[in-house]
Amino acid sequence: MNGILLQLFQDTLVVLIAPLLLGWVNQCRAWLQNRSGPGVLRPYLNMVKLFHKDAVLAHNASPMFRFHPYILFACMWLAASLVPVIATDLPLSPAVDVIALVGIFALARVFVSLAAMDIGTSFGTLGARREMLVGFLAEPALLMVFFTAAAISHSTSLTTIVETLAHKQFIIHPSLAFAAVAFIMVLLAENARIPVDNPSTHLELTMIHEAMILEYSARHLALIEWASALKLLAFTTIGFALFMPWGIAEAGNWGALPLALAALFIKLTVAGAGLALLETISAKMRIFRVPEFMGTAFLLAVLGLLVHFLHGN
Amino acid sequence: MENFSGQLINLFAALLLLISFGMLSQRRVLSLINLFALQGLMLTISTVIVAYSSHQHHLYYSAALTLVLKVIILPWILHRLMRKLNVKWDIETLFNIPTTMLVGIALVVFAFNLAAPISMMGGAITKSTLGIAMASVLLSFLMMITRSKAVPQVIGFLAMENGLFFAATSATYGMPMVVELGIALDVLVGMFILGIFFFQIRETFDSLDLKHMEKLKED
Amino acid sequence: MEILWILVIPLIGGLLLALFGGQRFAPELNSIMSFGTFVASAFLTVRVITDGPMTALNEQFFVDSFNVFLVALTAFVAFTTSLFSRPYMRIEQVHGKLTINMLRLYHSMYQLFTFTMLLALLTNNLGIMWVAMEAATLTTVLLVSLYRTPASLEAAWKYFILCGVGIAQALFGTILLYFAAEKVLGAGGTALLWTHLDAVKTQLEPTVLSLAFVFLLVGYGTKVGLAPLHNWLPDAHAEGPTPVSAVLSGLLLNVALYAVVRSKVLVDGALGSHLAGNLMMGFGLLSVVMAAFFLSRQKDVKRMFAYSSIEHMGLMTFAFGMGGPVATFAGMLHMTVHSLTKSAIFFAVGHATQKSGTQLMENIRGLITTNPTIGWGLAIGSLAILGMPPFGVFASEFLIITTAMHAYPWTTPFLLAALGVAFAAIFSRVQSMVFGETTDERLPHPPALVPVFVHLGLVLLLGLYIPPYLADWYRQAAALIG
Amino acid sequence: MIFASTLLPIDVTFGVIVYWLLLGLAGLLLQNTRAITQYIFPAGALGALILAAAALGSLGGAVNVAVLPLGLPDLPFHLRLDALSAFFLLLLGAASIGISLYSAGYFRDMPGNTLGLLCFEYHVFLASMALVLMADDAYMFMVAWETMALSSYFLVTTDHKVPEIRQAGFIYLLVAHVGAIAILMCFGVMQGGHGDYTFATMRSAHLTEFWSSVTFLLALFGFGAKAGILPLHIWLPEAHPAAPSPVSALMSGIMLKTAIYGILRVSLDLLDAHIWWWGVLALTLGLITALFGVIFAAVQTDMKRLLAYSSIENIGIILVGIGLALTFHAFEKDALAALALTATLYHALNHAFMKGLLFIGTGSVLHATGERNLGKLGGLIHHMPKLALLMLVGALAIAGLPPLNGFVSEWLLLQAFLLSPGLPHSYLNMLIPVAAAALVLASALSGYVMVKFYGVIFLGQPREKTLHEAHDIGIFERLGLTWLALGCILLGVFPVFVILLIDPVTQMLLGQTLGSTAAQTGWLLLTPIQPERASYSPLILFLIIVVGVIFTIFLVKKFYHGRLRRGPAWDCGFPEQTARMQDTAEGFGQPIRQIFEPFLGVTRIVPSPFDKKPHYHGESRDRLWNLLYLPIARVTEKISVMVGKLQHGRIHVYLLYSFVTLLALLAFIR
Repeated sequence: MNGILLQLFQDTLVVLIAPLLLGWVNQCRAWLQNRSGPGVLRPYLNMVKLFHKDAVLAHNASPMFRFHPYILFACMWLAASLVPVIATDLPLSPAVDVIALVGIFALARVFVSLAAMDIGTSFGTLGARREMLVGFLAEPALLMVFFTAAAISHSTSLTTIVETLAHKQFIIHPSLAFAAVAFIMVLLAENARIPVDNPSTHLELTMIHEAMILEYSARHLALIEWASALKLLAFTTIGFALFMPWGIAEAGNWGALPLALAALFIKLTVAGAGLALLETISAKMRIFRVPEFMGTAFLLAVLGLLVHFLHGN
Repeated sequence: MENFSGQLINLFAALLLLISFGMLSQRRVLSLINLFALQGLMLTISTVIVAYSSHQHHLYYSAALTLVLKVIILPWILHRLMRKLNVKWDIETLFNIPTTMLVGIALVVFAFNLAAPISMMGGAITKSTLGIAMASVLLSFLMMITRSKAVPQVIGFLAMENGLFFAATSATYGMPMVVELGIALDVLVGMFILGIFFFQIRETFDSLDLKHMEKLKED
Repeated sequence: MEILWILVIPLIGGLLLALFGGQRFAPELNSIMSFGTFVASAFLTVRVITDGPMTALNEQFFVDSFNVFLVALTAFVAFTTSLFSRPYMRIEQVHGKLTINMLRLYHSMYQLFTFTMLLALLTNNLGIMWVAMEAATLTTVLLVSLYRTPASLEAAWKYFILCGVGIAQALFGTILLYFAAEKVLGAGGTALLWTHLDAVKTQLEPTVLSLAFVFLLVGYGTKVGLAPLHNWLPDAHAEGPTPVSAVLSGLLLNVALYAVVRSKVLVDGALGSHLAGNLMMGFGLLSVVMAAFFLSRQKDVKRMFAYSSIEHMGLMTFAFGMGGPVATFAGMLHMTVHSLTKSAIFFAVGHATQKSGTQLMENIRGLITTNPTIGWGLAIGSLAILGMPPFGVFASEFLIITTAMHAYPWTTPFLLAALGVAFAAIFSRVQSMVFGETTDERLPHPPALVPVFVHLGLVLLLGLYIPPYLADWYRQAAALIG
Repeated sequence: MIFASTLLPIDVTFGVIVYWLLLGLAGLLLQNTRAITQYIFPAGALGALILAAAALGSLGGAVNVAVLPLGLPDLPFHLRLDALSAFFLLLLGAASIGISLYSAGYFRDMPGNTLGLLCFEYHVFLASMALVLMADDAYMFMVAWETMALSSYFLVTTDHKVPEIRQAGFIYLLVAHVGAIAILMCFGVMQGGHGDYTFATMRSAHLTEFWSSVTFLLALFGFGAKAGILPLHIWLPEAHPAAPSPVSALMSGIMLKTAIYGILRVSLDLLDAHIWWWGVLALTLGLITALFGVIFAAVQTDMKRLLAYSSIENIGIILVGIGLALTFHAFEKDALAALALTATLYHALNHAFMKGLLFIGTGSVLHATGERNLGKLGGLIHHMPKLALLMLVGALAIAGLPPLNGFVSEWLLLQAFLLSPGLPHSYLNMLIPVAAAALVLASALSGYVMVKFYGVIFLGQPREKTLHEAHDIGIFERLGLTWLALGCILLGVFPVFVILLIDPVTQMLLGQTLGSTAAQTGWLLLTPIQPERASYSPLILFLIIVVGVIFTIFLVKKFYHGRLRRGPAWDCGFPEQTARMQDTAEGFGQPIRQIFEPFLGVTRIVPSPFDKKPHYHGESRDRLWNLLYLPIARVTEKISVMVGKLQHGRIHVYLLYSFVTLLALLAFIR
């Protein structure tokens, strides 16, 4: 019962704070670039605006195109609500382990790309192609990162991983270092961040994610924006769960919840700032450098796993 | 008496072998035929001696058969063919007779070695004959290989039959009569067919040279 | 009694056809005579099944389960081939390839050829067997040279000389055998009788017999078409009339192999070693491999299937060489199915070549569209001969290969390679002959393909179900041969 | 037939086989298009249904055997229906229901005589596959095996007037035949001698380690040739596209699995020795095959070739599973082996459904548009919505996305990998994570491939004007496709039941089962080992997503005014959009081609800037063709030239041969 309550709480929580994180990152970036910035709440305002506009669909848009935003949103929401953000006893988490989580991201990605190809514009297909290009390398890398953690905790269920890493006696896992680097690279790529993608331009040479959603407007666009905010949140919280799981409340430990909540906000603030910093100091790379970038991430992750086995036996 | 006839047989055997060598080196077709007839005669005589010394009466028949077939009929047919095809005087070029001879001698040695253990167990008169028979068979074989024209090749073939007959008579006192008759019949029919062939080959290739018959091959 | 009939009917047939061979009814007469022979052989078969092995005419003739099935097979294929040759030779005549006299020669020689083969199979006297083999050569020489074309003459000449010489070696082998035998059985007629020899084979002098076997193997092996003695075979098959190719491939080679196997039995008995078997295995393997590589560069369809015959004879020789109940069984089964299939293929090929007027394979296309029966006949026949189940050839190859893998593993890579190459070679060509587009029109007259499908039907049957009595023959024969 | 008085499952299955043969004959005799499509193919589907039901019933039941009075004298045909055969029979039946139904619609306008023949071959093909699965002696097995190859060859060459198709058929049958000889030899090693070829004796034959390995390698070669394992895959991308689509579906979906069946039968059932490097070999081969297949699939432009390469990939994944199972089994970790084997069989079953669905789907596309080239398709979702929906299921499933079936098997396989540490070999422990990584890479790439496949065919603007006439599928096609799509969904959503189905097989082969643990927390949650270690519930996942979508829609409907306008595509304001501006298949595959250029022999024709009619052409060819097959062909050619020289034409030379042979033999025996 409590579990279910907690689950519902987390669901609403993630949906609500996701745009905030996005706004915070953008704000930090603006500050780092000596701009005053749009303010932390800008994403909310954007969505409100979009929800008041009329939706425009291309003539040859198929049902696929119309349904995709909802599917995307649902997937990302599910993903974000599965990660143990503040507590580990989530009734849903047994249903979906880390592999399935990666599967959900993949599902979302495939739908994004398909929807992008639906109108049949040059930009749409271009975006879809690039998205899949990034994805087919990011996905295994992410999975390998998870495998490293799973190999440490002998489990692929995220909650168990968190419990092992957070609450067993503290050990330094060199493998996790590799995994962490790889994970950050994946995070940048998956969330269309510099150096892989630049969310703030519509420049043909560079854009990936934006190219795919060019044709969307109003409510659909709003949902997509929201979904990507959720995705960012999900990835950040996954990062916390794997590499700094401290403060997450154990099952049934209600007293720890406020503490965990506070911990979460602190972590998010730091992480957002860090992300912004990363984006500022690194430059956007050519699209054909991206495979090398992702390949490096993939190799690092595999290396992490190998290192673990090396020490494990 | 026994060993005397044995020596006689050996003598004729030696002659037989000698004749095979002669055929091996003979250029002129006509003399080749004569040599063949002569070989047949040697065969006949040796057969008669074997028959006499071993009291195998049916060998007289086979001797007669040999006489009729190999000394009279076949040479006669060949002579007529020669005339009809007027290749009577034609001479064929053999490659390097000395080499052929050397190979022939090597063959004889080989044959004798092969036959030696068998000759040991053979009867009194078959001491060396089997080896000689084998040798002459191989020599005829060699002759067929070296001949470039149709007729001499056939003569080589017939000479081989001589060698076989000699083996049959001298080594084993002759095959059963029915078999010998059958063999003789085959040889005769074969000869006729060959005769027909000569004419057909002649009219198709207007020559009996075998180098015209090298069309069928893998290319 | 039946034995007499089996021999007399074709003999009379030969004489009659020598007289009337040119008449309009000659082909029918030919078929009738062959049919008579077949009936007689059928009676003989039944008799042997009921009473078991027997000898006749004071032991001059001898029938056991080994040669009786060959007799039946020979008579049967000779009969179906005569059925096939009836329309085929007519068309050849219409095309002006044959004169009346040639036709007369053809028919009478056909009967005599049958006679000689049956004689070679039935006689108990190894000498007579030799005589019959030689006679078979003579008759077929005339058949091969039937068309009188330069090519056919050349083929016939090579055939005559090579086989004549080979056979001469066989005679020498027979003489040596007799030489060894009379030491045991005494001089006179009985010393060449197979039954007697078989009885005393253990006492025969080993050195002589090993010597004799070499001569016999080289001699009869030439006629079997074992590499490297095979050179006459493709020429003779390609240049002779197609029915003759069919009987050469289907029957004569079998008879020659029969002779080899008979002598192997004696030699094995005398030597008590596996020498003969090893020699045969070597020759068989060599033939299979060489034939496979010859196959892959053929242009002439009949030549190609001639090489495939070499390959299969090699396989049989290999099987008999291995010995043992399974392999020998497989060898005999392979004899049967190969004769049936190969003759069927030659029937189909005959019509195909007649239709498109050439034996060159690149000029034969799209048989299935122009003439489905020929096309399917050729396609199915080729697949059968290539060892595709559920046809009988596969059954025997299955037994041979598995036994080889079990007993002589080192041979199997060669077999694998050879069979693969042969498959690629034959199938690629047959496929392009059977399938594809074509310009030439349908055959004006209906082809006589009943024999083809009868044969293939039998082969199919043998692949799925071997009748018990047939299996029993094979088993008894395998026991005889060991 | 020696059958028990009561009707055993084996009677039913064998009855179905006979029934199929009769149907085929009926079709051959009728030669009437309407009758064949309306009655015979649906009847065949009915047979398939019965077969599947019987197999399902016999799974986990007693082994039953039968002996037919056919075959070789000492070797009548032995039939056996045990768990392994039952499972694959189930696969065969279940998948062919859909395909046969589909065929009933697909062939509706084929001329009667051709169709009669095709119907015959089709049903013989089905029957022979079933016989392969039921055979219990080497001869029966080989007969069925080669009949399968032969019938499928004739099916492939149905349109024999096209030279490429003839070529494809030839290569296919050649490879199949060579493989078959290898299998024959493998049985030859295992046989008891004296013509005893029953599998029973082979089980009891205890071979030395060396001979067991020889057997295993021969089996891997022979069955690998049929399954399309590298480097014997060469025929597959040629033959599958050449065949009519339902046949491609049968070959890809089912026939390849008979090869898998053969490998399992030999390596886990007939052979009793187990050596660890077998598994490693299979694992490595599998990974190479999987990556190769998916990379080539990504650069294909012909939709059926693309699917064929994707089949190669999936066979690779299945082989990886087998390899893992063998390795574990060799180290007596049978619980893990059971997990890996379950994943393998599960994936085989899934692939039968997914690939069957996709192949017949391409058939409908082909039927409607007459196009196989992706570059000329597009936008079909507007003209063939039903097909598009059903194909979407297949595409998502084969891309390995939750909650569909493709994901479950890969999930299980990855679990097996994750649990593998603790093998006595440290090298293996190093190898395994790398292998897992490669596997994951392959499955991620398959997502790329499927987006390309589906997006280019169904989405975007039609690339050709003719596509506007494309008509949607008829009732029979819809039935067939729906059946298979349904299979994909159900297999994906109820994994526990499927695993319970597979249990008897693992029980038989390894003496271990997964079901007891998998179902320990009820059918809703799939837990291969313990709940806290790993668990997955596709149903819940599915429901959550659905609920999420509905909830979102509801909210949006509630708070949004819902005004909607249609307009031209914006595309950054670029005015005239044409269909030519969207990616072609080449365009979409271009990044992959760029990244993996070393592996694929790429030939490009790039226009110069001054071309009047610039034309770009890029083609990726299989390097192995040049590296392996052509050399073999050349060597054969060389040898045959040399051998041909022997046939010199001069009679003297021939005489010399005989002479030398004679002398040599004389010298030899001397």
